[in-house]
Amino acid sequence: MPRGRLEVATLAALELRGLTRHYGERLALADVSVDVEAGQTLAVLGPNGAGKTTLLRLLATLLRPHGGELQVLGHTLPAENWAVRGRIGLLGHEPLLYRELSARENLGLYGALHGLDGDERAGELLAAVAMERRADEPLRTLSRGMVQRVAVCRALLHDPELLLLDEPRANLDPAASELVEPLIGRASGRTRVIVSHDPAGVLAEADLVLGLVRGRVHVLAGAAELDAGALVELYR
Amino acid sequence: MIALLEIPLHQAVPYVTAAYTAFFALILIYLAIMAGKLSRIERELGELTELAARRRASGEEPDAP
Amino acid sequence: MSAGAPQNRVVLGALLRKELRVELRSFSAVPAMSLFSVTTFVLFHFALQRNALSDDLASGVLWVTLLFAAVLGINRLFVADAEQGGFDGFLLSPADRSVLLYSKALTLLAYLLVLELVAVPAFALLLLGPALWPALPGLLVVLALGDAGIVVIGTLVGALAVRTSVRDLLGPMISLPLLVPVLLCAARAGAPVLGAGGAGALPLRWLVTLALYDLVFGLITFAVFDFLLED
Amino acid sequence: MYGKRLRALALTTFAALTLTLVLAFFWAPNDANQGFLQKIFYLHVPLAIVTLCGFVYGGVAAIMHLRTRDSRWDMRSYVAIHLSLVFGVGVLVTGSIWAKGSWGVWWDWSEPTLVSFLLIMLLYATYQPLRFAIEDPERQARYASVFAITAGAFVPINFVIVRLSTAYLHPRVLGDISANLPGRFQVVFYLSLISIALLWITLWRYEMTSKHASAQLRALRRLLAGDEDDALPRRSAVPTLSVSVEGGRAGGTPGVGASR
Repeated sequence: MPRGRLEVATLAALELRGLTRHYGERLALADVSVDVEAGQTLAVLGPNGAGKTTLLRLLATLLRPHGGELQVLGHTLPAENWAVRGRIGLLGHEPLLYRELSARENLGLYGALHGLDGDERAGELLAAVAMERRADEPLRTLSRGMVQRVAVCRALLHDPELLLLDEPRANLDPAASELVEPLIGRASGRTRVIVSHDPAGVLAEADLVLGLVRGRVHVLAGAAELDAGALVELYR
Repeated sequence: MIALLEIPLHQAVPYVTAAYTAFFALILIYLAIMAGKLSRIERELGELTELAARRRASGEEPDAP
Repeated sequence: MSAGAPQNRVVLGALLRKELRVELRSFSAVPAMSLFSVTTFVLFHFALQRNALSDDLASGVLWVTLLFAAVLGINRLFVADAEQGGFDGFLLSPADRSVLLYSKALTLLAYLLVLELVAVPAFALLLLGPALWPALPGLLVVLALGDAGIVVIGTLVGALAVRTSVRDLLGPMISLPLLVPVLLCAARAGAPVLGAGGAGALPLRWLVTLALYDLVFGLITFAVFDFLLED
Repeated sequence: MYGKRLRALALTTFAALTLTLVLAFFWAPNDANQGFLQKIFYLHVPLAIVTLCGFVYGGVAAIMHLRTRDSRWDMRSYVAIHLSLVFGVGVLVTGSIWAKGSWGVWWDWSEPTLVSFLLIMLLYATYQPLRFAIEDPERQARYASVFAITAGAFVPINFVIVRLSTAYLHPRVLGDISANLPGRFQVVFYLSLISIALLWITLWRYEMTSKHASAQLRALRRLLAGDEDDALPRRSAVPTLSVSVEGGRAGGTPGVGASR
């Protein structure tokens, strides 16, 4: 695979070749190879400890690969981590927000970290998730669902091309899910990697499905070819 | 060098022997601990050879990890 | 699209504002350090059964108290980031890793300055025999160099210990031996300044040693700090 | 692979140690002031020097580990520090016996080697707890290396500063390793230094062999038992050596040293 740096925009947003990461002597992720085109959605399924979160953190440049090749948005990691860090949004179980700070202050901090000036972008996002009314109260006074909505704003603040979602709808009530859908749903047009435990739900919005068991690829197919039944077998 | 009281030979002997024996005792304790580790390795190797032999006997290919 | 790599100054400012807000809104490090130092002076009074100290005893008591109060600050320095995902949040951004080190070092320095604003007058009031005023200039020099040492060692050990299972024990256990030379030089340098017969001259030998110690460990901290962050 | 030259090394060490003992007790004259007690000098001071060098080597290996991310360097650093801690206990014990012999006190704050050694041991005593307190093996190795580098730099600096402070109080140059030792003393001293250094290196290789063997064993166990025993690995401060087991590597264990 010629180094894709000079080509104008390599089509594939994500290219994984034999990606490996161990946890001490055990293999957290072994030999995972996947290509995800720009704008596509990859669903990652599998039992606990299968390496789903490890994969997400590798893509988010938070972990270094121990083996294999990893290209994100045309840049080889971990050498070019700096190049992709401003273009990836991670939404995980932890909101990564300071409880003592308000939503606006948190977004202000992340705006500065990403080199964004002004906070109109933050204002728009807070309005989109109907949080502008309570944007100035410390997060510790807000409910878990509200904090998750602010976390969505944090993940989208720098308008990332690649979205990494770890069970995004975990603690969102239906109303909140509704609000958040245009931002992180299929309609957002962003390349997405969704880790989920709900095969039926995620099949609807995925183009490609990756089933992991104990760090190894057990299922890799287009969403159309699979039915929810086949995926449940992953969890046996 | 501050002049020190002339320490008669016989009085110094116990200290010198104490120092040298303490040192050798320390090394021996260390070696004993390492020997313990070695025997643990031996025991585990024994278990593994047993496992392999049982596996060979039952003719089943060790399942590919 | 992200506006390219953020300038360090802007990032540093944002991080420091966060530190200030988190510190002000939660009763965490600074008030505890100040109260702890005054209480320790009272303890020393009863332990030594002395009403007034001077020379090396005064300098020693002052610096031991400051050191232990500083250890409280070191323990709290990274807690908010470790518990609320601050590390991951920072690592996800293209910001330069050393800016986090600068912001945390400046924060610890601020903790120490506020601590000394309370502790030094309290010390003068409660335990110091000779008048504080003539000794102040000399003392400030020693305090500055001592604080630099505490900041350098404290920031590194704080980051090293925070993401471990026994952080409240490991922090002090690792930082105190490393801080002994700082204490030794600072106490020796401060002794003549707090002299009973009026403020004596600052012993250059101990100031130079302390300054070199700060410099060497400053370079080491700068060199190895990034390895504590990325996985 | 560490076991190869071990036997030869052990023999030379044994020879050097016995020679030193013989010369120290039967060839070197008694010291003018200390008399027979001075024989401890041949043990205590070389032991201190070798231990200090062991800690500094631990720091150097840690620098290599952070640069190359190769777990073997982490193992070398770990074994070096672990062994130097054991030798360090020897230094403190022989030092206090010597202090008792010459000044009648088990501990003497004016003896710089003893004082700086106590401080160094206090610092390095936290190395194992630090490693044990971090579960993720990869992060454990990295944090341990950061500690080893900082502590490795601390060792010589602390030695100088403590010597500066004790000499400042009341200079006592006993146990000074300056070269103004008369002829025979010097010969025995350097011979002792070499033999204790050889002892350190032999024990270091011996422990490296043992650690390497148990890593191979765990790799073999994983291969044989396959993934049945994927119980979470027991927590330990000992570094995990990523070891490749030849043959049958289909998706098997990681290559020697995590490949970049």
